[in-house]
Amino acid sequence: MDTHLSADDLKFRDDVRLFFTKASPERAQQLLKNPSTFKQGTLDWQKQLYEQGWVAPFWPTQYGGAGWSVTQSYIYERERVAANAPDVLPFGLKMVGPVIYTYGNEEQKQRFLPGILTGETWWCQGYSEAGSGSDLASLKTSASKDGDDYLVNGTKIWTTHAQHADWIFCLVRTDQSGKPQNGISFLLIDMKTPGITVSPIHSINGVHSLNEVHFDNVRVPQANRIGEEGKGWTYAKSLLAHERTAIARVADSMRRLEKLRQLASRETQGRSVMIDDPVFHARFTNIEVELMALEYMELRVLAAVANNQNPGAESSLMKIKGSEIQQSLHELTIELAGVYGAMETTESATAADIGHDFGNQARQDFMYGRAATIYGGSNEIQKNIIAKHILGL
Amino acid sequence: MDTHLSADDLKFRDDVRLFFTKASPERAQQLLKNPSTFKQGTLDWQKQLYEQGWVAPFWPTQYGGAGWSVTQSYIYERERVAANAPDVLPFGLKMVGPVIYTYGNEEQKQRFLPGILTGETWWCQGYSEAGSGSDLASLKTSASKDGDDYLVNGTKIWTTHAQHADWIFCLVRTDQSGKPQNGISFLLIDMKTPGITVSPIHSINGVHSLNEVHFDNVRVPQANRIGEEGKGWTYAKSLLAHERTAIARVADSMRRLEKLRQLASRETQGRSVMIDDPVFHARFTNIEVELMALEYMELRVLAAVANNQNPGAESSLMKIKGSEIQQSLHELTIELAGVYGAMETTESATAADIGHDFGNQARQDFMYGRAATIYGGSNEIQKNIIAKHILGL
Amino acid sequence: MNFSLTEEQQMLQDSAARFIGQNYSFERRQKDTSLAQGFDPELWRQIAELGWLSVPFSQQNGGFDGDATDLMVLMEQFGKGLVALPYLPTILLFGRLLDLAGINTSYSKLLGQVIEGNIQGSLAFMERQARYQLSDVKTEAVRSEQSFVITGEKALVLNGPNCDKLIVSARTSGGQYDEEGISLFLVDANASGLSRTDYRLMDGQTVANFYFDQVKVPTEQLIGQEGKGLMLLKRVIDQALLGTCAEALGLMHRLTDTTIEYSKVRKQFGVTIGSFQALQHRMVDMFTACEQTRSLLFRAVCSAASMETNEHQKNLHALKVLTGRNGKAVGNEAIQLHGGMGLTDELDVGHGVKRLMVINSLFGDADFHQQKMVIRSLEA
Amino acid sequence: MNFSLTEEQQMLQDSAARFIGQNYSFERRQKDTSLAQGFDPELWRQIAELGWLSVPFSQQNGGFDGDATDLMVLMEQFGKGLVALPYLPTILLFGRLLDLAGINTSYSKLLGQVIEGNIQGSLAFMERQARYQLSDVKTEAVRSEQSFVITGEKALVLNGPNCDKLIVSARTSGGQYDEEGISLFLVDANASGLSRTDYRLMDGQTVANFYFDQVKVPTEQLIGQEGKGLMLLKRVIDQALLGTCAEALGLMHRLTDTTIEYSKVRKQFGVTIGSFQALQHRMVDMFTACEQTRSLLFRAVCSAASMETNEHQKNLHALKVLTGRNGKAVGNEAIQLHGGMGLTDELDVGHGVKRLMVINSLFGDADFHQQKMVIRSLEA
Repeated sequence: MDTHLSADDLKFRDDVRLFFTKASPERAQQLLKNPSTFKQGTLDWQKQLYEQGWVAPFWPTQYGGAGWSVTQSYIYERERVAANAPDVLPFGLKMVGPVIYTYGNEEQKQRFLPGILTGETWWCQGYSEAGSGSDLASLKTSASKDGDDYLVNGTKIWTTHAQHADWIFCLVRTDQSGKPQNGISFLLIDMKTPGITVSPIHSINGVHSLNEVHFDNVRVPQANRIGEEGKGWTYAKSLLAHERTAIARVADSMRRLEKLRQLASRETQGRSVMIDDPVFHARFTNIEVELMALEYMELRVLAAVANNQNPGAESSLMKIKGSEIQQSLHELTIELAGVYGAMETTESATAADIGHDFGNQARQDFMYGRAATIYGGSNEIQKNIIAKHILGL
Repeated sequence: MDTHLSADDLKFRDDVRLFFTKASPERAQQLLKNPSTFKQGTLDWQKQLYEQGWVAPFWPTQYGGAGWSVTQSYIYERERVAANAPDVLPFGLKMVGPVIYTYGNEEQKQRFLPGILTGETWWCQGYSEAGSGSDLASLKTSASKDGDDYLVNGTKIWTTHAQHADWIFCLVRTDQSGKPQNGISFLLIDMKTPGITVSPIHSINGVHSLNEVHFDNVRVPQANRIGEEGKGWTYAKSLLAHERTAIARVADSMRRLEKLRQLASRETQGRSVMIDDPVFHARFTNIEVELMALEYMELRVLAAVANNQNPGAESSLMKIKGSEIQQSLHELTIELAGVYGAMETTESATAADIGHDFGNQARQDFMYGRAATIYGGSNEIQKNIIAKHILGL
Repeated sequence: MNFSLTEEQQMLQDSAARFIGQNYSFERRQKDTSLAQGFDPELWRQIAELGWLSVPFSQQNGGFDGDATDLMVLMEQFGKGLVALPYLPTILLFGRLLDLAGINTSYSKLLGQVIEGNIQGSLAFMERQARYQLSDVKTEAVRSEQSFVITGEKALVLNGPNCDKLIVSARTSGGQYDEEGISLFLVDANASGLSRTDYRLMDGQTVANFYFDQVKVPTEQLIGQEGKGLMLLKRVIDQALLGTCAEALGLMHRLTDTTIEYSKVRKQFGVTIGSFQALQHRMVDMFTACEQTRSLLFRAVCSAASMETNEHQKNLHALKVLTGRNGKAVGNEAIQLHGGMGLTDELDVGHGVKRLMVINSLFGDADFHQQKMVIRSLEA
Repeated sequence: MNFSLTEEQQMLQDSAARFIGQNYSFERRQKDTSLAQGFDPELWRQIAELGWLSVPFSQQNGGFDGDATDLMVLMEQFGKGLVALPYLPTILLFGRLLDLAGINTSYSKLLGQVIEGNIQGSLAFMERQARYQLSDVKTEAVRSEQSFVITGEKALVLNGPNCDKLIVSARTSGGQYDEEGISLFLVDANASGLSRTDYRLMDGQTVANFYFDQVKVPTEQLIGQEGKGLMLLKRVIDQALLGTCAEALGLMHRLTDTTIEYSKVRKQFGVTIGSFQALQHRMVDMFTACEQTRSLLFRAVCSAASMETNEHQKNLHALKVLTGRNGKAVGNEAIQLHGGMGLTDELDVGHGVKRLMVINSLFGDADFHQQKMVIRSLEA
């Protein structure tokens, strides 16, 4: 039992490190922070990765993947986060891409995969609906046959970056009868199609990244349906386990923990600094211990995957712990900021003007982070899954 | 809004204090600690209270109660605990007594109440059964009519001090048909009746106070039934709210907290003592804060009772918080004792021999204290009650 | 032993509940907080007419002479109504400090205008490095002839952008951390040498950092004794703390009730989510958190008559600890049980949570007060 | 990166699981712990024949040269089986200390007997006032000619009543709290001047307080360097800590599985209690606690090869913290979900909980190791 890296892996790690130092991720992060430059920053960064051949390493090589081992993917992810380099947007590369190359036909692969890799096509996800949150299968957006097309009607919600998107992949109901899961199909829809309107949802952290997408008799060629009609649920579900493991965001939390340690070593309390406050430090190590465990929980899952075992319900466990840890980090950070944790910066009152350089970010992270225990299947749902599928209750 | 005591109340408090200083409760506590002298100690102590007229102050005056106000009862309880004086056993004085004078007939009152007050009759409670814990109404012990008698068959469990008892009050099933609650009757049974056998249950703290009581065709005169047949459930239930409020044991926890503070001020850790350990003290104050709140929660309930309002579901809340606080006190105390918290004293190895004067007690309290969240309606049941009756869920 | 309200208090509660219920919907809050001031001055005038601005002030200053219970009653309704008004900065901090500073005709005149709702005030007591320590003051006031000259920066001044006058804590002697040597000054918002940066807190209220560059203040605007300002400051903040905890309790109740109601209508898997036992038990925990906090609030209110006593101080610390912890728990659960909707700006839930978080950070958070409590008990 | 067992390790696990499953029912434990020694010497001889006593020892001393993984595998099975045997005191503490003390023919001979199961040993390292601090040693050893004279009291000596020989930590120089000046001595249980009080811990194992009244020990029974005993002691205890955490994990799994199984058969209100969602989620938490602890155990095992490194030390602290906290949580829930039955002596649940509590207090509890972790990170 060991976690040693082979000589090749070490070599690979050095290559990755070198790449990220050259890629100057700071600049990318700056562009991403600002809503007005967000899209450009995303595309620039993706371009760099694409040219390096690392934009979708986990894809099969014949479609442009890098053919990395599980360990290599793990190393890459660690180095990326350590370098504070942005992740790619998941919707094209991690969500619809794999669905297309796994379940799509030749023509669909030819048509859509290249644009996903280059970033030329910006994708968003149309799964959730107001009425169906945890109960996704109850979705109502309908697609009724009309000649060679479908007519799509309904409203999708929580659609991230829909305002930038060229295409949306949707779960729609093509059959009202029978078990809800069985009547669902997987459609690719051009956002420029008449009848689509996007309306923003403003989050409590003051940021606009979520949207509602309304479909009013939107005409979609049946050729844009992935696989069989009524099988959409199966296609979408096959990705969820991977998604949950990713949602744990272990490496990201490790970086945040270190950042928090630095901030607390600087934030004064009378003559001393907060990191020397025994109660604060106890709360800090509570998180650290949990994270040390989660780090190895992830390694165990990866090792299982490497041995071609399915992560399965363990991924639910990682999602629960990972999101809990993210939130306790946000909480401790905002509390470290004290009343400054409530401040909102503006052009006329920047962090520098106000004299506090992490309060505003801590507030945004805390608020946005509340979603971690909700999306990707709420933690309550994950517990139900574990109870049923692991504990047999 | 205030918690001032009237001059009369203050006078009353001094009287109570004086009584308890004279009554030398330490001696009583000594006798109660040792199983061989437990019964004698119980009876002696009850005799003292009886002679003072304080053995059942909460009873109606015509049956021997003291006619105290809610505030007086509260003051009495605080002073009793502050003096570390034992409480009376509840089974006769707090449980069956009230049932008898509320729902019993004249003859039953004449026959049973005096013995309860003097302690001449030792009562135990026959409610729970192996099959019916939280679901008490599902009890199976049956009483079938046979001439002027009932024939009782079945087994009661968790019967405290049954090995000392002269009489037992039981909930038995007199009707198998219909809603389970409706077929239950309230019987008083002489423990000397042929067909009754008592077998001990040994607890994980090594103490024997619980028993199983088996009934094999036990003949009980119908005259020993309280009130109507099939109404037993109602009679028993009318007491539960009061029981739950009592189970909170606020005053007792306050005394334990102070004791813990003293122990922690003495227990060394290197050059300092544990109470100066910031993390330990934080855990200590966590409990203290909760207890400060519970103390006023109790006052609020008492004030409500004083205004002839029914404590009702608030008592469930007190039961939950009270038992949680008891357990966190036990936990922190046993952890303060370190490895000594695991020690078991014997005649040949007393606390003095071993050199640790609270480890053994801490262990027993911790183990026995696990029951606090289980008996009197488990905390899970209390939460169901609140959800249903207060939150309307 | 008595926890029921007097007739007067009951009337105050009812009228507050009624007025807020009728005039202050969540949409109203959204509208008001979008205004430059972060609240609606018209509403301020209305509650002045209702007499609410006079509640905590002494009779000698034209106040209602309300006690801790009166304050609790009113503040809890502000919380329940999610009301955005500068009652804390202008009344409980600025006004009460003048009120407690002793008989002084000019203060009385000023307070008269405060009570009429014509003046907005602020108390500038926080500094960047001080975290929650009131005695950590770097801002200096140097005496020169008939005035003091103040230099330094005060941060997070509540209502700062709106205030006509502010009271500032500055050091007239001693070192940065000394409890002695802190003095309080009444300053005009437009005094020369005084500039500020305006911004908002997440609950929509406006705040400012004030920069004092050689601001001249006549000696008669020194409040109380020179160098003895901390004690007065502490007394004012102790009372404000009690009031804001009452507001926090109102917010916790609102969030709990909203969540329970939502769980009764929100359906998933064909049933209301309120029918799931795991969620039921968690809503019971929310309810318990409210009741527990109320109990401790009552406790602190009952000891408030004897403010300086060790007992009341301990009760206040405990109250802030529990309000902070329970407030966090209730807020997080309210969002979680509302799911994605709880994270949208259009629902009141998130706004209640943000206000609750601001309150819990003001005057020291739970951990801070727990440690104060520890120190106190070790001294005792 | 690899978390699977070698063939050898897999064999050890299987044979341990099989042997314990076939020979060690809960009734057997009840019978064994009721014996004077607190275990069955016959069973000890059997596992000696199985070679289990040799697992952690170096080849040069006739051991199996097992690594951290081997130890984990075996100890976890002891936990799952709720096995009452003095493996910790005799093998992991007494034996391993001799094993690590360096090449020494007399130690090798002694270890030979230990491995054959003919000798019981103890390590007397705790003192009444020391709480969890190994360096807090008052017992003194004074050199006189060719021997040391030991005076003082050692408390809570595991297996004390059964041991033929014990190793004691005593001070040969320095003050009570100094890390320097602690020496280790091999002492015969029947040495003159040595007396003891025997008692039991709640898990049924026997312990003793030893009183050293001028006990003469020949200088050749000084283990390692004079005054340098603490380092050796720490290394032995670090490894024992890892082993007992593996046992704790076994216990946690047993308690979790038992509870889940019970919830599937125990009926209330006409349905199994396992069908109540609130209880389901709590059993999920129990399961999560086990998996979390296993992950940290693996982490510590993977770093065990480089014992003295900061990384391994930190992993050990973290492991003890999490095992302590999760062990408590799992134990309490196991009892709670079993209801009254969980509190009876006749069910194994309470016994598992008690063993778990003993382990969690040994070598420092969760709070103690968390503070060690804090100190380490502040130094780093």
